Amino acid sequence: MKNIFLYLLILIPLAGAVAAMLGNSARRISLLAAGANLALAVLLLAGFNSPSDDPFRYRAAIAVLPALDLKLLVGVDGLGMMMVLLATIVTVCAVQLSPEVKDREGAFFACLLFISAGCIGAFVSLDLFFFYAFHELALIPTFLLIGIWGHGERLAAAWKITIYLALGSFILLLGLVALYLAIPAEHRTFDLTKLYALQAQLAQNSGASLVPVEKQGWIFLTLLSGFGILISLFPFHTWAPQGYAAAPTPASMLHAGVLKKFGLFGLLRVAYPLLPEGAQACSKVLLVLLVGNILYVGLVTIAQKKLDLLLGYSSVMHMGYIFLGLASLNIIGQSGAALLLFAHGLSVAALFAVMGILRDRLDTTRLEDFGGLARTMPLLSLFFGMALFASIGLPGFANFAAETMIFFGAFGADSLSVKSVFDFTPLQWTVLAGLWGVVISAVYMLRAYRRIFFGPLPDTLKSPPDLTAAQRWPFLVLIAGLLVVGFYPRLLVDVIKPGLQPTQPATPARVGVAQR
Amino acid sequence: MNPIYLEASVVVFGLVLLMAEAFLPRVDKRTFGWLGVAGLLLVLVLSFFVTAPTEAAPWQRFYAFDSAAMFYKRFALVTTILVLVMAVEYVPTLQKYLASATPGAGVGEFLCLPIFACAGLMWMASAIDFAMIFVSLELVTISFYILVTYTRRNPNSLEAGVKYLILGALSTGFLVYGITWVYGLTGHTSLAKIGPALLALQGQDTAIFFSFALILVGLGFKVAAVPFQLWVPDVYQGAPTPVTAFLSVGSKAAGFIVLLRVLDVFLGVPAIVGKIGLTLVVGAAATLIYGNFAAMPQVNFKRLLAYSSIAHAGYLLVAITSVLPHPGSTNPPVPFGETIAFYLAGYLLMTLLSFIIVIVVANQSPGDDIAHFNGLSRRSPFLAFALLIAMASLAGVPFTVGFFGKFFVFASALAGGQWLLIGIGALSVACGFYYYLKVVRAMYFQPVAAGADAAIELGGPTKAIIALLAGLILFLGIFPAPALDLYHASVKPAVALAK
Amino acid sequence: MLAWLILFAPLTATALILLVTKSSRQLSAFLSVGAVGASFLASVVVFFGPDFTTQFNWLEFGQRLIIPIGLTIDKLSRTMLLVVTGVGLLVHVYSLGYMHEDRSESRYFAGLSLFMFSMLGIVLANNFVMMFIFWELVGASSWLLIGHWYEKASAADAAKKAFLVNRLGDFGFMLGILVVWSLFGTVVFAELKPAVERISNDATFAVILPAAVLLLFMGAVGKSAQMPLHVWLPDAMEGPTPVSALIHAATMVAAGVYLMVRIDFLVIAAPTAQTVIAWVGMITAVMAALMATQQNDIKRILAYSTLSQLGYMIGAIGFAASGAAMFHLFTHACFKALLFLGAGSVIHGMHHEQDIWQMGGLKNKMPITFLTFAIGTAALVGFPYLSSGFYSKDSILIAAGAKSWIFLVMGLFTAALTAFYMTRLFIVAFLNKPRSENAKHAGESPMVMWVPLAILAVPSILAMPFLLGRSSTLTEVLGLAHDHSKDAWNVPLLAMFMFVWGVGLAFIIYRNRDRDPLRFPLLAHKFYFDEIYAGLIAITHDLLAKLSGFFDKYILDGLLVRGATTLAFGTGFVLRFFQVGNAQAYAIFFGLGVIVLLYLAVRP
Amino acid sequence: MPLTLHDYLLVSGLLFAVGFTGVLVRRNILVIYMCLEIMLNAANLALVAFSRFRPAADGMPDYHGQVLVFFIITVAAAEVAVGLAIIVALYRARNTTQINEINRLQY
Amino acid sequence: MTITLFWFFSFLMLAFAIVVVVQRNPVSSAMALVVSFIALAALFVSLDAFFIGVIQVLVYAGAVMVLFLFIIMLLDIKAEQRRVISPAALAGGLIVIFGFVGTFTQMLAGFAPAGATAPTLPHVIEDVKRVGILLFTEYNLPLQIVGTLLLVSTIGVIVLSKRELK
Repeated sequence: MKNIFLYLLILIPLAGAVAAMLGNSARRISLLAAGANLALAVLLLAGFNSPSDDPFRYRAAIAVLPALDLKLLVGVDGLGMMMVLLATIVTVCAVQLSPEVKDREGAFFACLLFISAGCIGAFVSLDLFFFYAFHELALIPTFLLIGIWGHGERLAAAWKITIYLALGSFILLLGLVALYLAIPAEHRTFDLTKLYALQAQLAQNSGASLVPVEKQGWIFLTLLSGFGILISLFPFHTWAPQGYAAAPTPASMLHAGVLKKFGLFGLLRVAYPLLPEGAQACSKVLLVLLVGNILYVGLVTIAQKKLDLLLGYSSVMHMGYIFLGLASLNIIGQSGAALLLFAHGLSVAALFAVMGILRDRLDTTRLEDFGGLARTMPLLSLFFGMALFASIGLPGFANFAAETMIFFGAFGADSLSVKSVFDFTPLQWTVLAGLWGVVISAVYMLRAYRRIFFGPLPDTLKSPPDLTAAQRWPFLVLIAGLLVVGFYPRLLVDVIKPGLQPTQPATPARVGVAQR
Repeated sequence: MNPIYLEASVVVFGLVLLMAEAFLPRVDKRTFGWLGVAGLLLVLVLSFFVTAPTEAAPWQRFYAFDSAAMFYKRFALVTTILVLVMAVEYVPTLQKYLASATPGAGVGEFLCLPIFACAGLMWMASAIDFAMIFVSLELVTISFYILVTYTRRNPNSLEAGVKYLILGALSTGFLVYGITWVYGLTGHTSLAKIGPALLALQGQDTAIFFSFALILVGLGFKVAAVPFQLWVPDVYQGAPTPVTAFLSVGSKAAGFIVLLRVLDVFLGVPAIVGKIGLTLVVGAAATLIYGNFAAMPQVNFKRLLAYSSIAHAGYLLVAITSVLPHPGSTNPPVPFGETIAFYLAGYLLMTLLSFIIVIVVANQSPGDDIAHFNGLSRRSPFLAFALLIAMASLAGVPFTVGFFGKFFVFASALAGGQWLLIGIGALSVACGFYYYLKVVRAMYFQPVAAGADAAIELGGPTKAIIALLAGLILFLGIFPAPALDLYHASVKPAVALAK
Repeated sequence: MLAWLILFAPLTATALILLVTKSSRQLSAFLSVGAVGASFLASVVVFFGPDFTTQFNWLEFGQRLIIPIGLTIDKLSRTMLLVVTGVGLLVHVYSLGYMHEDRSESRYFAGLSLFMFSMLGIVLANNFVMMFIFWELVGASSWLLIGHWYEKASAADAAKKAFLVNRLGDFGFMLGILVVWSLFGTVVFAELKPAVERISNDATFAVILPAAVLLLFMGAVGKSAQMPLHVWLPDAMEGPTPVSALIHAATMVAAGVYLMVRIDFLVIAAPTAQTVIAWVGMITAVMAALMATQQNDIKRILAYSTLSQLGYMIGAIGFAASGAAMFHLFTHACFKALLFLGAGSVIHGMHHEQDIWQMGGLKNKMPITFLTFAIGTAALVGFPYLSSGFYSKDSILIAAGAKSWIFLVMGLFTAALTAFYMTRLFIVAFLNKPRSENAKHAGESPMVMWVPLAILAVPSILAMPFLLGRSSTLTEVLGLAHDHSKDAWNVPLLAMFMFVWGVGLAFIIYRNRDRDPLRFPLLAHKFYFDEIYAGLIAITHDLLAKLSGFFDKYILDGLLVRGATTLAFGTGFVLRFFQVGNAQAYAIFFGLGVIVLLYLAVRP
Repeated sequence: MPLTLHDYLLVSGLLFAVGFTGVLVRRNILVIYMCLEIMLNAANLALVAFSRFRPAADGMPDYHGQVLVFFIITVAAAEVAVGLAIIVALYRARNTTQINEINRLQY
Repeated sequence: MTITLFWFFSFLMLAFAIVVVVQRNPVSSAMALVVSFIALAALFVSLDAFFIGVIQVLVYAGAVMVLFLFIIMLLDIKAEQRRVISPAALAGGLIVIFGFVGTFTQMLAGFAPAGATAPTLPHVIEDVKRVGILLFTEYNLPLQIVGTLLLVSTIGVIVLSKRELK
C-alpha cells in the first residue's frame, strides 16, 4: 500500500467534513479541503503522463473481505483521472459559490464534502463493490441538503430524488451482482482490473466472453436501467429537474455536474467493457430512450417557464448525447461521451451557479420576472452566456469537441455504404435526432438568455448587484476549463483514450475511404 | 470450560442478582443493572474460552455447541447487555408506570428477568432436540409475557401483553402439535435422528409437510413472518421500550436459529422441498410487502420499528430461499447461515441503537411518536447524528453494516434465481428509504415543537455506548470480515475428540 | 506562422479586452483596430506569398478520424483574406467614430474582434469541421453584435432569431459533413477532391452525393440567408450599422458562398444538387428584390438588396460558375460595405433616424456621404462599364444564360428591380426636399467615418476594371476568362437595358414625392414569411413543446411516478387495516394462514 | 374392529379443532385461554397415542413421548399462571376481559 | 368394551369441550373444561399411560382449573350479557375450522401408520419409574430449563398481580 494518494483524495474531503461539522469556520475549512484536493488531483494528473504499461496508475488496495476477494482497490486510468479532476474542480467552485448559510453551517459544508468524497471514491474505485458503494455515500447528504437548505418544494423534491435514486441504485446493485454471478465461478471477483485482464485473455485465446453471451443482454439491461435512473435517462428523468430546482446551489452543481456523471462513468467502466455483446443487443432500446432524452426532453425544456427547471431539464437532455456516444460502441463516440462528461460537468455547474446567484439576489426563478439584467450584472451575464454557449455546443468550448466526436463516432459506427438517406442505420437516424436537438437546445437557451439578460430592466427588479470579487474566480476556473479543453481537446482525449481502447470491437473498413 | 456452563452461569448470576436485590433494598436499583451488564460481559468473555467436552454426555443430544450456536449465544449476550443498558436508562419511565408504593420497587425484577430470558435465548441457540426447543422457547416466551406487561399501569403495555399472550399461546399450541406429529411420524424428537427417519418414510409427504407446517407456524410467529406477524406492531408499540428492543432482536434471532436448524432437517426430504420452497418464497414476498408498505404511513416511532422488524424478517427469509435448489441455474445452492448471521448482527446494532435513542429522547419528550423527534438535530446533534446512522443502516446505505447485510441477502437471492423476491425487494428497499428517512426528516427538517425544545441530557456511559454502536455500524459497513469470522469461529476441543 | 498570426491576432484582442482593458473603452478600441490591422498587413504579405498549408491534429483516432486545425493559403483564400481583413479594417476604423458615444464600446470591439477571428477561420479552414467550428462562432459573434443594444427588445429578438436560423442551417451542414465523412473517410478538402473524382462516375453514389451536397448547402442557405432561411437578415439590421456593413453585407453572409466555392468539386459531381442550388439562388434574388421595393428603412432596403445579391452568387454556384460567384462576392463586399457605411453615416447624421421618408435632400447636408453613396449605388445597380458591379453581375448573368433561359430571365428581372429600388432609395433619401427636422439639420459625419467611405468607393468604381485588365492572376483564379463569342445572348446589352428601365421607372415614380405612391402589401410584408413561420412554429414546435411539457408533468411524472408512489402509499395504508387492534381478528388471520399452509400440505 | 391409532388421532384432531374454534370465536379472554389449554391437551392426547402405538425396542410404549407430555403439562401450567396474572392485571386496569374491548393499539 | 369406553370418553371430552366454547358463563365453561379434562385423563388411561392420566387430573383438572375458577370468582366476571360470539368472528372462525378439520382428516386418511392397533405389552406397566428415570437422566437439561421457567413465571406472577409493589 505504498500509494496513498488516491486514498487521500477520498479522505481529505471526509476529514474536511468532520472538521467542518465540529469546527467553527466551516466555510474556510471546507474550502481548504476542497482546494487541497484539487491541488492533489492536479499533481496526480501532472504525474500521469509517465509512460507505463498499466492503464491504471496510483494503484493501492486494502483487503476487506478476502472470502469474496473484496478489497478497497483504487487506481485511475485516464478516464478516472479526468473524472477526479472534474469532481475536485466542481467541488472547489461549489464550496466557494455557496450562498451564506445561516443555519447549521457546519453540516451544510460537511454534506457537500461528503458528496464530493463519494464521487471521488466512485471514480477511483477499481472494485465493483466499492465503486457502487461510494456513489451511495452521496444519497443521504443530498437528502439533507435539499431538505434542510433547499428552496421551493424542498420536501417533495428531497423525497423524490432520494427514493428514486435509491431505487435506481438498488437496481444497479442487482445488475452488478448479477454480473458478478454470471462470471464462471472460478473467475469470480469484484476486481475490475482482473476482470479486464480475463476478458482480454479469453478474447485472445478463444474469442469467448467472460460473461456468457446469452446472459449479457439482460444484465446489460439491468445495469442500463440502474445507471439510467441515476443519469436521468428518459423516461426515468423526472426526479432531476425538480431535485435540482429545489436543491441549494452548490448541491445542484455537484449533483448535476459530478454525481450524475457517475452513471455514465459506470457504463463506460463496467457495462460496455465487460458486456460488449449485451451492449450490442440492447443498442436499439438505448437508441429509442436517448432520442427520448434529446428530442422529448428537449421539447419539454422549451415549455419550461422557470429558470431552475429549465436548466434541470436541459441537463437531462444533454445526457442523451452522452448516451449517443456510448451507443456508438466505438472509440470515437465513447471518447466523445467521456469528454462530454467533463465538459457538461463544468458547464452545468456554471449554469446552476448563475441560477443560484440570481435566485439569491432576486428571489425568483420565473423567467417572466426577469429582464435586462445584462445592464446591472454584466459579469454574471457574461459568464452565463459563456456557460450557455458551452452547453449548447458552441465551438471553442469542450462541449463542442465532445459532441463532434460523438456525432462522428455514432454516424460512422457501422460499416457504411449509404446509398441514400433512407439507407441510414438506426444509429445514424439517432444522430439526425441529436443534431436536431442541438437546434432545440439553442432555442430554449437563447430564449432564456433573452428573457433574463436582454430587453428592458423591469421596475420590479431593484437593480441587483453584480458578482462579488469572491464569486468571480470560480466562474473563471469553470469557463477556463471549458475553453482550454475546447481549444485543444486532445489534452484530455489522449489521456482517456488508452483506457477505452482495448474494449472496442475492431472497426470495419468502408468503401471510398481516401488513401493516405 | 464446558459450554453448557455458560447458560448455567447466566442463570446462577440472575439468581444471585435477584437475591441481592431483595436483600439490599437500599442500594440504587440501577446498580443492579450495571452489575447485570458486568456479569453478562464476563460470560461473554468466558464464551471465548469454552472448549468442547472430551466425552459424550446425555445432554449433547439436546445441546449443540457448533459455531452457529456459539455465535447466537454471544448474540444473545450482547443483546441482553444492551437491553440492560437501556433498561437502566428506562428506569424513570418504568417507575412512572409501575404500581409501586415505594420508589424502586419492581425495578430489580425488571433488570433480572432479561437475564433469565437471555439464558433461554442461549439455550435456543443450542437446541437440537424438539423437547429442548420447546422448553427453551417457552422460557423465552414466558419471560417476554411478563416483560411486555411489566409496566402494567400503562394501558398500552397491558394490552400488548394480552395480545402477545393470546397469540403466543396459540402459536405454542401449533408448535406443540407439530412436534407431536413429527414425533408420531419418526418416533424421535432429536433433529439428528429425525432427518434419516423422515427419509426412511415412504409416501408420507402429506403428513410430513403437515407437521412441518405446524412447526413453521410456531416459528413464523417468533420471527414475525406474514401471516403470523400481526402481533408485532401492537406489542412493539405497547411494550416497555427495552423489552421491545429485546423482542425485536433477541427473540427474532433465536427464532431464526431454530428455524434454520429445523429447516435443515426438512429440506433433507426431497418430496416436500418444492412445497417448502413455495411456502418460503410466498412468505418472504408477503412479509416484505407487508412490512415495508404498511410501515410507510406510521407515525409512532416504535410502531415504525415494528413494521421495520417485519420487513427485515422478510429480507432474512429471502436469504433463506436461496438455499432452495432451483432449475436453470448452474450455481450451487448458497448456504444461508452466514448471510443470516451477518444480517442479524447488523440488525442488532442498528435496531438497538435506534431503541436506545428512542428511550433517551422519549424520557425527555412528551412521547415516542416520530413527531416528538422533530428538531432533534437542534436538541442534541449527537443523538440525531447517531440516529441518522442507524436509519441509514436500516435503509441499507453503503458503508453501513445494513448495506452489507442487504448485499449478501440479495446476492444469494440472485444466485438462487429468486426473481419475484428480487423484484419485490427492490420496491421494498425504495419504501424503506421513505420511512426511515421520515425520521431523518423529523430530526433535521422540522422545527422543534414549542415547549419541548430543551437540550437532551445524556449520561456518559450511555453516550459511550451509543457512540460505540454507531461506530460499529460504520466499521462493519466497511470491514465486515470480523463479524463473519466470529460466525465461523468454532469451539476448539479441549482434547482431540476420539470419535 | 503568418497565417496563424492573421487568425489569432483578433482573438488575442478579444481576450485582452475581456480580461484586461474592459474598463477602458479607448484602449479596447485601439486594441481591436490594431489587431485587425495586423491581420490585414499579414494578409497582404500572404497575398503575394506562395500557397501553403499548415496544420495540427485537433482530434485524432488512428486513421479512422482525423480532424485537423489547418490553415490553407491558396488562390481562393488569399483573395478572400484580403477582402475580409480590408473591409474589416475599414469598418473597425469607421466604428471608432460611429460607436464613440456608446458606453459599451469595449464589448462592441470585443465582439467585432471575435467576429474577425471567426470569419478568418472560415476563410483559412482546410477542412469541414474547422469550417463548421468557425461557422458557428461567426453565428455566435453575430448574435453578440446584433444584440449589442440588448435593451431594445427588437434588437434582442433579432439577435436570437439570427442565431437560431443559422443553427437550423448548421443542422444540415453538420449532417452533410457526417455523410461526406462516412462516404470518403476524410473531412479535409484537399483529400476529398481526389476521392470525389474517383467515384464521380459511380452510380452507387447517385443519390447520396447530391443529398450530401444539399445538406452542406443548407449551411450556406442559413448563413447566406437564402430562401427560405432568409428571414433573419433583415431583422439583423437592428445591430449597429458598421456591424451590418461588415457582417451582414460583406463577410459573414458571404461565407455561405465561400463554402460552396470551396466545395465546388462536390457540387459539380452532383448535378441534381446543382440545379436545386441554382433555383434557390435565383428565387432568392427575385423575391428579395421584390421585397426591397416596398421597404422604407434605409438599412432594410440594403439588407434585402444583400439578399438579392447573395441569391445571384448562390445562383452562380448552381450555374457551375463559382468564379463568377467569387467575383461578385468581392465586388459586392466592397460596394455593399460602402453602402452600409454610407447608410450608417446618414443615420449618424440623422440622429438615428432610419426611415427614408423622413430624410430627403441630404445631398447638400452630407456631400461626401452623398458622393460615396452614389458610387456604391452605381456599383450595386451595375452602372454599365464604370462600376465593378456591372462586370461581376454580368459574369453571373452570362453563366445563367448558359444554364437556362429561365435563370437569365430571373437574373435580368432582378437586375431591373435592383436598379429600381436603389434609385428609389437614392432619390427619396438624398435628392428630394428634406421632410423632417432631422433631415434639415443633418450634418456630415466625422473624418474617421468618411475616410473609410472614400477608400471603399475606389474599388467600387475603378478597381475591378483595372484589376481585370491588369491582373491575370485574378481572372485565372476566378475562372473568368470567358469566350463571349459562344454566348447565345448578348447579356451585357440586356443588362444595360434592364438598368435603364429600372432607373428610369424609379426616377419617374419617386421624383419629388413625399409619400410612397406604390402600395403592394404583399411585398411590404415580405410575402408574409415571418407571419407564416411564426404560425408554423406555433403549430409545430411550440405545440409539441407544450404537449411534451404537459405529458411530462401530468402523465410521466404525475400519473406514472407519482401514481406509483401513491399506489405504494395506498398499499401501505390498506395493508395496515389488517392491524385492526382486535387480537381475535389477529387470531383469525393467523388461522387463515395456517389453513393455507395446511392446504398446501394436502394438495397433491 | 379394534381401536386403531387413527381413532385416537381423529379425536385429538377434533379436540384441537374445538379448542381452536373457541380461540377464534369467543370474546372472553379467560375462555379463550381455556380453549388454548384444550389445544395443548389435544397435542398431549396425540403424543400419548403415538407413544403407545409405536412401541420401543423392548415392546413397551415409547416413554420419550410421555416425557414430552410431562414437559408440556408443566410448561402449560406455568403459562396459565402467568397468563392469569396478566388477565387479572388487565381486569384491574380496564375492568374488562372482553378481547374486543382492548384495541387501543391499532393500525 | 374398550372400544365402547373409548368412544364414550371421547364423546364426553369433545362434547364438554364444545360446551366450553359455547357456554356464556365462564364459570360454566370452566366446569365443563374440568369434565372434559377428566375424560381426557380416562383416554390416557386407556392408552396405558397411567402416570400421565394422574398428572392430567392433578395438574389440569385440579390445579389449573381451580386457578381459573379462583380468578373468575376473584374478578367476579358475569355471564356475557350480549352475544358471546360476534358474527364476523364466527364466520372467519368457521372457515378456519372447517379448513382445519378438512385438511386434517384428509391428511389422516393418507397417514399409513394410522391403521396400527395397539400392540400388547410384554411387561407390567411401570411408567412412573420409566418416565422418572428418563426425566432425571437423559432429559435432565430440559428439566433444568423447565425449572428456570417455573422460577421466572413465579417472579412474573408476583410482579404482575401484586396490588402494590413494595
